[in-house]
Parts: sequence; structure tokens; C-alpha cells
Amino acid sequence: MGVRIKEFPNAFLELTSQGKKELLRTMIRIRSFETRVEELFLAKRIPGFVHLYIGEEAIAAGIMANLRKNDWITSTHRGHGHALAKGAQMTRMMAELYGKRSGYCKGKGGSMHIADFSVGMLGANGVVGGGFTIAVGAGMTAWMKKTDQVAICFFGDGASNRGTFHEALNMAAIWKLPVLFINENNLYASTTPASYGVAVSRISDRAAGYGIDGYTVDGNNVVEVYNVSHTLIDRLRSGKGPILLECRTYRVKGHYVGDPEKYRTREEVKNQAEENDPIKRYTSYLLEHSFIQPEEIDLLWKEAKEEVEAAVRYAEEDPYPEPDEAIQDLFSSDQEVLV
Amino acid sequence: MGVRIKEFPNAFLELTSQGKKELLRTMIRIRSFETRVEELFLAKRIPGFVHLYIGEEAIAAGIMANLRKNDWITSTHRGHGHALAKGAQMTRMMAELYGKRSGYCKGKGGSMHIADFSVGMLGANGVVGGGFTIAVGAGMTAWMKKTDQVAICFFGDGASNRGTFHEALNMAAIWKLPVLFINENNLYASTTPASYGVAVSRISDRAAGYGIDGYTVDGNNVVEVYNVSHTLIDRLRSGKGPILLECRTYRVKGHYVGDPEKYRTREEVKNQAEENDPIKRYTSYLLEHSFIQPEEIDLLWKEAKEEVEAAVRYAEEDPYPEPDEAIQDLFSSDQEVLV
Amino acid sequence: MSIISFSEATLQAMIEEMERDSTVFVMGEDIARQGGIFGQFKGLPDRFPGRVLDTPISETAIIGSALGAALTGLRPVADMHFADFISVAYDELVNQIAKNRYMFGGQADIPLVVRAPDGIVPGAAAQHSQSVEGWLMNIPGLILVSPSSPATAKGLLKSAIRSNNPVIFFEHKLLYPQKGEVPDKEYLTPLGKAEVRRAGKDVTIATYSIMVQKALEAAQTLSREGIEVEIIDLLTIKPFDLETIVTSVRKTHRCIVAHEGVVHGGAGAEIAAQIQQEAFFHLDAPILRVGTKNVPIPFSPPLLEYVAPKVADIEKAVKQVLYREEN
Amino acid sequence: MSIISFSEATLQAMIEEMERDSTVFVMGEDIARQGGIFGQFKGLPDRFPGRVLDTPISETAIIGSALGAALTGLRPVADMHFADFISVAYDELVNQIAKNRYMFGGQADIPLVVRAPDGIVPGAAAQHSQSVEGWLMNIPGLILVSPSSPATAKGLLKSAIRSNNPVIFFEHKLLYPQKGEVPDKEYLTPLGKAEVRRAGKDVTIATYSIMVQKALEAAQTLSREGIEVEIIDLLTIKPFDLETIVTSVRKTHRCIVAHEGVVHGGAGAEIAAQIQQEAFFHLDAPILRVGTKNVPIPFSPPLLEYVAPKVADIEKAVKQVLYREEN
Ligand SMILES: Cc1ncc(C[n+]2csc(CCOP(=O)(O)OP(=O)(O)O)c2C)c(N)n1
Ligand SMILES: Cc1ncc(C[n+]2csc(CCOP(=O)(O)OP(=O)(O)O)c2C)c(N)n1
Ligand SMILES: [Mg+2]
Ligand SMILES: [Mg+2]
Repeated sequence: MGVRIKEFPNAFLELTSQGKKELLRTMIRIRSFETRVEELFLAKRIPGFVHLYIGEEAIAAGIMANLRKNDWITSTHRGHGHALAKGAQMTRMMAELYGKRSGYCKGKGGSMHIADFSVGMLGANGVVGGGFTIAVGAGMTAWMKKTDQVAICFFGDGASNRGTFHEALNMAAIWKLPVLFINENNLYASTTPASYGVAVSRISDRAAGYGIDGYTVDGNNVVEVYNVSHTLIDRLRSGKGPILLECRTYRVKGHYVGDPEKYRTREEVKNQAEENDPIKRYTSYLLEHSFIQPEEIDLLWKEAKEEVEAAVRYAEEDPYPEPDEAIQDLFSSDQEVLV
Repeated sequence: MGVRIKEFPNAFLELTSQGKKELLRTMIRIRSFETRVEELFLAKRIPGFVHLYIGEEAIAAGIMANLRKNDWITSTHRGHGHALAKGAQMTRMMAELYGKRSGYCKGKGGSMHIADFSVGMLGANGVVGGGFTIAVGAGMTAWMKKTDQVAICFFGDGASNRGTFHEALNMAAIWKLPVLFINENNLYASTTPASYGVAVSRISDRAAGYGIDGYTVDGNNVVEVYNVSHTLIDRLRSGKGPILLECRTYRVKGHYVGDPEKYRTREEVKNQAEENDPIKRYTSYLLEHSFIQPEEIDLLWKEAKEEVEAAVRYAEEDPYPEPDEAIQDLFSSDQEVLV
Repeated sequence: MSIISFSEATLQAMIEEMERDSTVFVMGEDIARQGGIFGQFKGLPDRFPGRVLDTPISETAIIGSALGAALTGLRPVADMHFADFISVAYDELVNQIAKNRYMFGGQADIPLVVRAPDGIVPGAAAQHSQSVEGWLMNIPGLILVSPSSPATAKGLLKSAIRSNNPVIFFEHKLLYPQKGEVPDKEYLTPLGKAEVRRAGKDVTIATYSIMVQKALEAAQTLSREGIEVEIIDLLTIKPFDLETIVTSVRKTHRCIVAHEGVVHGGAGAEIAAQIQQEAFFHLDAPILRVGTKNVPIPFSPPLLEYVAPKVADIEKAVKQVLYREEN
Repeated sequence: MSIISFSEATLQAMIEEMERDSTVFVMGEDIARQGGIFGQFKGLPDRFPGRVLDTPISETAIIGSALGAALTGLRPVADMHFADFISVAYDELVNQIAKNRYMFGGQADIPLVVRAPDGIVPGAAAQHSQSVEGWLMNIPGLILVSPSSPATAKGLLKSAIRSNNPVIFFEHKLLYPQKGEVPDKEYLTPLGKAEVRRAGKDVTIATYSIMVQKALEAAQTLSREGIEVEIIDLLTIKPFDLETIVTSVRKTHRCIVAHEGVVHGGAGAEIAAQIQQEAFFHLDAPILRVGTKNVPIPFSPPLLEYVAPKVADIEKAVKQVLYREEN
């Protein structure tokens, strides 16, 4: 699965040893966060719906390692990994999942609406495919202000069937906007296999409809994701226009926590979780090439666990918003009078 | 312009001499109708907006010659040619343009909303790109009822940038619906050149996004349109799924009657009108091969003119609807009570 | 009578209508492989092979193709997953489906149903909690329906499917698991007719969907204080049964309109505007509206509690129109 | 004062604001190459190269990208070509733009304007004649504006562009060529404030957009019969200036709400519902609404004439609330 692409240099090898470790750290932080969130949700500490990014960490980690703080991303309903990798704080994320006051959205958003504009994370989105055109708008800002910022739009295989995909890619293409459309093809849209709902077998082939380049990579190989996106993001910054990158991955957990998962076999899931886990794969690779020591790996997991637990404590202790804060934040203060 | 396609047999040559003439007759009827409509609009006999099909007649004529009465088409704001070619009556069309009572829509629709469900013409559409999904629905009916009917969706180059294009093609593709998407690429969407607004140079390349076949033909060559659509419609009837066919053409008149046309040169238009007129081209071809005699051609023009004049008289004499008919027809009679 | 859930009631309606008429079919996201997120399609695909279709995430195409199918001889039921996503197919609903029949001079009927699970579920937040009938009140050509119980859900869904006009069928997500009595014999609940759920002489409450329950709850408390409210369950929101409301207001002289949707520009605005016009001289107090405060639905429990309409809000409004406010 | 057309007034507003702030830009279909179908962008592209963008026919992307641009440092003005096509970008407007600020806890402002040419043009029929503010009244987070004259168009458009909140700016297509006085000095017309266009003691008419003119015409005839109406031009439809209306109703005791949009579920429903609530004891008659009959806009002249709101309809409603009906 995934197409090896010769034209991309092995940028990963140029990374410092620290950089190589950072990729792993990001993945481990996401995994640890998500694993704990699942528990907390099942323990009814977190209300609402939760969509976990477990098994897909290599994508967020590999892409975001090539971004700057003032680059933008748009995310999805499955957005925790994107937010963490872009630099959002675990504490404020966890507080938001709890609906607490110092959450990123002051409790108004919850899991499906996490955003951290201060690091360019323009928001998770409860509307599948809602992020495409927002990313295009961010790309317009870079274009019109002549900066070299880029906008990255994450979206699922299911989202690739929304009309917004089409309009966004066409618009980005005609203006050569610096937008990288990252398809996280985890093979399912809720209960619906991509092989059923998406008329084309490689989503990157959709690039042909917009005269832009499309690539497919193994999204569970963080080195490949990093390498390819490294080159592509450089291309974006040089004004060559939008690109579509499909990252093949697999959603190891249910669509949401609690999904009965009748649409696939346990065996399929088990195989994927065992054979294709992006963290396992990267860890083996790093060890094989002696890029990291086993103790360092243990330390990363330990630190991540501590960070998550600190976030949980933070969220648990954080107060709920006052009820009447519910009518704040609708309008900019210059017109609060209009509420 | 246009790609010659080897795989299509020359079905046209199998047409009877009558069939060959019918293609010309259809084009001449459309041209005569439209030319008169333009005059009538300028003379303020027809209210509203009017979008003429002049110069694009070969597409409607060539495609519709391969359809049966119970096949369906969806049309656009530029729908007179589609309606006439599918079998709508000139009299009732003209009456509708006038807003008269025996018009197809009893005066409620006008030029932008002509429909004749009795011949499978499911309606012009004032919303660009509004027809894509309606055609898919018609295709679903054929599919679910297991008939060999087909649905043809006409749409412009501009419309190919609507999200509905994408959703419709994907849906038709996954279910292998018998829908032929006919792009009438007349190089402009109102003032906007396709070369600016459409990110891809051949709209048929968009087929790649749906794993279906896409072709581009010279839409001003009725023989080519007929031949290619002949094969494609056969394929549809055999259940092989949707196809995208781009017909390159040129809008010789303004976008609407009254368009100042500042976005292109008069020269460009003149060249096209002279060199690339589909009726002139087909007439020469027929004469060259002695498929028709000059007198027959004159007769076709004469008959068409008479038919148009009869339609004008019909429309002029037809009464306006009674004012209070304005509140009829919203709901099916079984629930008129609900209005 | 049998006791079944709201979700089962809609399933029975689907089964009966699909058995009765082979042109009825249903499509939507994630309905076939897992029976719908609220179990409302459970077992249906096995029973009607090829007539329960999972679709791609393409709401525009779902609703638009439903129109095309309806125009050409089928009777589609299109599931919207969440009513919130009607937004995505809004053009198809308001500019195509609602106008098609009129615009073309009545050439074709449009027998289609859009099922739209709506309403607040705690924690579902701004984009998965809306009651969106207010988005559609201004659209001539659409019929809006919203049952309040298993019995009305079944009877109205059957009527909606048999209707030759487009019906948007709102079903409150929190109602799905609720159980209630449903007649064993076949029946239809008529579109456009309200039902009086509780008789009372003091205040009329015009309401629908889950708010009927909240009104009934409020009625109990109020009754203990000697206030008897009359509760009208509209069932059809557009066109709503003004006559039944006005008949009641002529008796009570006071009226409240309660719904879960946002108050400003909600269905209650039209309902109130018509009542004041028709029953002006019978009203002893202004018509008050109860609904969600004028903000999107927030995630956090205390915030949600603050903005969502509660039983206490209905009680308060009733007392206000009776000029028996405590404060 | 200069006498300029409504279209020129909006153009002046654009020029002044684009000169003032380099982050303001405008995009839409067919606006650059030919200056807009109503001439409202004439010359703008030459004056501001790269800041007047023709777009593909992709309303969803136009409105969605306007949001993205607004969130990241620009102040987009997006032209909808015809207000009818707001339907195509409805999700972007109601689920993204309107909710973004609230849902994310106020992290970012959303300084964007959607310009939406609306209203009936004879012969434009069902999909090109709508007044669609009724589609958006139920959406917290949007500001709806609708000027009635060149002066208000200029002042309101400038305010809309400077606003840090999303504003939908409705401009009636028949107003574009109309001329009127506009101050020479720079000025802003405040959002959210109505203006009394005519003082009168007998009946209050709350209205906006082109209907202000019809109300003024009706006022003349009525005045000859001794009836003096007070005309309130709302200018901002959401949130509308209830205070100014109620102040007037306290004086006149009678009120009519008039707009061109379809009556049922139109903005007038909310306006009437609020007036009856706030001014109940001052009202001597029910609030009547004047607007388009509850069908899509038909094409044929006599049909259109029948459904569209006319000066005579206003006169009739005024007499009705005064109980001076002739028949
Ligand atoms: C417009 C819209 N339609 C439907 C849904 C319901 N929904 C939420 S997530 C989802 C599946 C998304 O699949 P995909 O894009 O592949 O992302 P994944 O969940 O696999 O990450 C669906 C159908 C929605 N939120 N928005
Ligand atoms: C959704 C929508 N957007 C914009 C318009 C306004 N409009 C009418 S026709 C047209 C151009 C259509 O171009 P194309 O699809 O190429 O068809 P053509 O007119 O060239 O036949 C536009 C922008 C519309 N009617 N509907
Ligand atoms: Mg997926
Ligand atoms: Mg074109």
C-alpha cells in the first residue's frame, strides 16, 4: 500500500538526532493522550462524542514537523492529534474535553471543536468537509499578503466525497494558493468502507481534476510522511500552488468511542493494530538504525504519561464556566451590544 | 480543439438519409427558434432573462438523436435547445417564454425554467449546477427499476466548478448509474473564461477523480457528437456506469441577451461564428458527400421559420394566466389543503 | 396496543410502507451496515435488499438525487444523519425541491421524505444539536413534521411517505429510545393536524417534539398550584394547525409557544405572529415564546443547561402570562 | 451632498474602505471583468489590482474561503451574485461563519461581509427574485443589513466592512439604478439602528429595503384620506431596533410590518412576535404583515403582480388595523 515516490529526497536523514526523536515524541504524546481520553470517556468524565486518532499519529507528526508556528492547519472531527502536533497545550485541550473554563474554547466547543488560533490551528470541525474552504481562505491570506506561510487541510476519505473538496481544490489551483490537502485515508468513513463510498481507488488521483500533483504515501510510515511533506511544503512556499497528498492509514479504534463496529472484523482490526502500528514501526526502525536507545523510548512514554496525567489533573481541578458565560463570545466586543 | 477518438465507430454512416437530415433539422429548428427569441426579447415581447443556445446546437442535436422518449435529461439556464431536441413543442415553449397560460409551466417558469416531463425533459435550472444530482436521481430510478433508460445531464464549463458536480459524479460512479454527464464547454461562464476559472484544461480529465471514462469531442461537429454519444449511450444502457463527455463549443451570442460582452473581442466572436458554426459545418459536410441536396436545406430553413412563426402567433394569442392561478400548483392536489 | 420505542415505531412505519409500495426506498449515510446511529434502520437492509442504500458523505447529492428519483417514479426517503446537515443540501431543498412543482406549473409531484434527527443531545455541541425547522419556515413548498411520541412518529412517517409532496420529518434524537403505546392496527396520522394533549382552561401551550413532554411536566407542577394549561401538540410545524390553537386561545386567553430551537427567528415567531393576528381580541397577555437562547448550542454541561429551554422556563412563562410572577 | 445612484454609493463605500485598509478585498463571480451585473464594481479592479477577484462558480468556496481569510488577517467582502445562491453556501454561513467565534470561545473575530443582491425583478422568476433574510433570522451570530437608499447603502456598507462580525448585506436589485442624496463628507451609518423616515400618529409601519419606498407612497395616498403613518426604516434586520419600533407603537397603537420576502416565516414573523410581546398593552389592533404570498416567485407578469406586495397592500393593511376597511 502506498506509492514509493522516487522524486522525494530522504529529508529525514538530514534531521538531527533530536529531530528524529521529536517525531516519535509527538506520536507518543498523541497516543498517550488519546488512550487516556478513551478511558476518561468510558468513565464518563468526558461528555459528548469523542473520535480518536489512535493508529494515525504518523500523519500529524510527520507533516507538522515541517511546519512553522505561523503556518495554518484546518482539522476534522478527529482533531486531537492535529492540535497536539501543531503545538496546542495538552492541559487546555483536556480542559476543553471536560467542558471546563480554561479549555481552549472556554467549554463551548468540546472534542469536536478544539482550536488554538495562537498556533495556527484553525479548528476541528463537526461538519465533515467543512475545513477545505477555510484552508483555501488561509492560503489566500498568505497569497495576498505575499508571505511564505502555508495552509494544511486535513480531511478523511469520507470527506473527499463532499462538494467542498471539489470547489476548494479548484479554487486553490486557479490561484496557485499554498495549500496542502492531506487526505487521511483510514479506509473507513464511519461504517462505510472507502472502497464502497469513494469511486476511485487512490484518492490522490482526484488531483487530476485540478491540474495539480497528487501523491499517495504510506501514512503509517512517519519517515515517508515526513520526507514527502518536507518537499511538498517547500514547493508550496515557493508559490507553485496546491498539492494533494493521500496518506494511507487505518483507524484502529471505533469511529467514535462506543462504536459497535459491526462493519468490519475483529481480525482485520487486530492485524492492523499489530502489524501496521505507526509507533511500533517507527520505533523498530529507529532502533534498527541505532537512531535511538531503548531507554530513551521508555523515557518518552514516561514523560508523555506524566504530561497526560498532569493535564487530567488540570482539567479535573479547573472550574466549569459560569452558566451565564453561555451568552458571551458570539460577537466581537466592538459589537457585543448586538447580541 | 477536441480529441478525435479512435474507439468510436462511425455510427453516423449507418443512419438513414432521413436520420442524417433529422440532425440538421434539429439544429436548424433550434437556431431559428433562438434567433427569433432574441428579436422578441429585444422587442420586449418576452420578459425576464434569456440565454441563447446559438452556436451550440450540434450538441443537443447529436446527443438527443440517440435518446428515446422515456430517457431523461436535465438542462441548464441555457435550455431551449435541449428542450426542442428532446421533443418539446415549440408552441408551448414560446408560450412559456411569453408567460402565457398554455406555456409548459403555465407561465410560472419562463425561459430559465422550461420543462416538459412528458418527454423526459426534467427542467432547465436557474441554479448553475443544480441539475447534476437530479440526473443522478433519474439514473437511480432506471437502476432500481432495472429498466434500460438513461439520464443525460447537460452542464457548462462554469458549472463544472460546483461541488454538486463532484458529489453527483462520485455517487453515480459508485452505483454505476446510467448517467451521461455532458459538459458543454463553450469557453465562458458568463464573463469568466474557462481557462481562468476551471483549473484543468480538459474538463473530461475530471473523470479521473471518479474512476470513470472521460472524453472530449468537437462539440461543433454534430457527426462526432452523434457518433461518440451513440456508443456511450449504448454503454450506459448495458449498465457499465456513468461517463463524462466534454463537448467543446463556443457561445456565439452574449451570455444573456443584452450582455455588453466586454470580456472578449468582437474578432474572436466573429471568427468563431464564421469558421466554427456547427450548422454551416454540417451543411457543407452533407453537401460534400451528397447526403443532401441544396433545395432540401432551404426547405428545412423554411419549415423551421414557419414553425417558429406559428409558435409566435400561438404565444401572442394565448391568454395570460388568471392572476389567482399564481397560488396554484405548489402542492400536489392530494394536499392542496395544505397551501 | 403495543409498547415500543420511537425508533422502532419509525422502523415499523418504514417496513409497512416499503412492503406496501415497492417504489419506496431509503438512502443515507451509515444506515445499512450498522442500522443507523439511533438504531432506526435496524434490520431494514436485510428485509429489503437493494432498497436501503448507504451513501457517500454527499448530502447535496443525497437530497438532489432524491428529487431526481421522485420526479421519475420512485418515492425516496433520504436520511440526513443529523438535521444540522440540512445546511449542506439547503439549495436542493429550498431552490429545487420546494420550487420544482410550482415553477414547472405542476407537471410532477415530488413524493419524497427527508428524515432529520434533530435536537439537543448533551455534549453534542454547536453542529450536532440544532433544531432547524426555523431555517425552513420561510420556504413555500415544504411540509415540516415533528412527532412527539412513538405513536405519532409511526403515523406521521407513514403519512409523510404516502404524501405526494416533500416532507421534512424531524425526529428528536432523545426521543428514539423512549417507549410508548402504538396501535396494533394500521393507522395514519394526518399531516397538518394538531392534537390536544391535555385540556386546561388557563393557558394554551402550543408546542411540538420533545417539548411536549416538558410542557406536560410543567403542567403537573402548575396544576398543583391551581393552574390548568392546555397543551397542543402541533405535529406538523408547517403548515401548522392554527385553528386548533386559536380555538384553545379563545378559551384560555393566554398563549405560550414552546420549542427547543433558538427563539429568534424560530418557528415560534411565525406561530406567535399568526396567533396574535387571529386571536387578538381574545388575548389577555402577550404571547411568550420559550426556546433556546440566541446563541449556538454550547458543549459544557452548565452552559448547555443555561441556554436550553427547561420545564422551569415553561412554568415561568405560564405564570408571566397569568401575571403571577413571583419576583 | 451629491446625487448618486445606489450602485455608485456602494462603489464609493468599497473604494473608501479599500483605500483605508489594505486588508479589505472583494471576490465574487463576474465582478472584475465586467464590473458586476449591476455595475456595482465598475472600475474597482483597475483601482485596486489584485484585490478584486473573479471566482469560479463555487459559492461554497467563496463563502468558506472568506471565513478562512477573515480568520487569518484579511477582511473579505464576498459577492453572492444573487442572494438566492446563499442557499449553496448555507452550511458555510450558518454552521461555520455564524458559529466559529462562539464555538471556539471567542478566539478570533470574523470581519467579513457577504453582499447579496436580492428582491424581485420582473421576469426573473423563482430562483432569481428572492428576499432571503427569512432564511437567516434563526441563526445567532449573523448580522443582517438591508439599506433602502444610496445614502444608507454607503454608510451601512462602510460599517459592515469595518465590523469585526459577519454581516450579510442585502441590496435590492431594483435599487441599484435609483439615485439619491449622499453626504460628501465621510460618514458611517450605524448597524442595529433604525431611522424614522416619516413621522405619523396613526399607524406604525416597520419596514426596510425597497418596501420603504412603497410605504412612503402609500403614506401619501393615506395622508390624503387623513391617515398619518409613521414609517420606520429598520436598516438592520437582525438584530433589529425594537426600541424605535416600540416607541412609535406606544404613540400609534397600531403596527404593520412590511417586507418583500414571503410572509410565512419571513423576518416579519420575528418582528411582529417581538412587538406584540413588548407593546402588547399599547396595541389597539393585531399586527399585520405585508409581503409576498406564500409561493415561489412566478415568471408571468400577472402572476407576479398577484403575489408581490404592492403599495395597495400596505394601504389596505393600514386601513385594516384602523378598522376602516371599505368592504
Ligand atoms: C457534512 C457531514 N455529514 C455527515 C457527518 C457525520 N459524520 C461524522 S464523521 C463521519 C465519517 C467521516 O469519515 P472520514 O472523512 O473518512 O473521516 P474519519 O472519521 O475516518 O477520520 C460522518 C459521516 C458530519 N459530521 N458532517
Ligand atoms: C449557483 C449559481 N451561481 C451563479 C449563477 C449565475 N450564473 C448564471 S449562468 C452563469 C454562467 C454559467 O456558465 P456555464 O456553466 O459555463 O454555462 P453557459 O452559460 O456558458 O452555458 C452564472 C455565473 C447561477 N445562476 N447559479
Ligand atoms: Mg476515514
Ligand atoms: Mg460556459
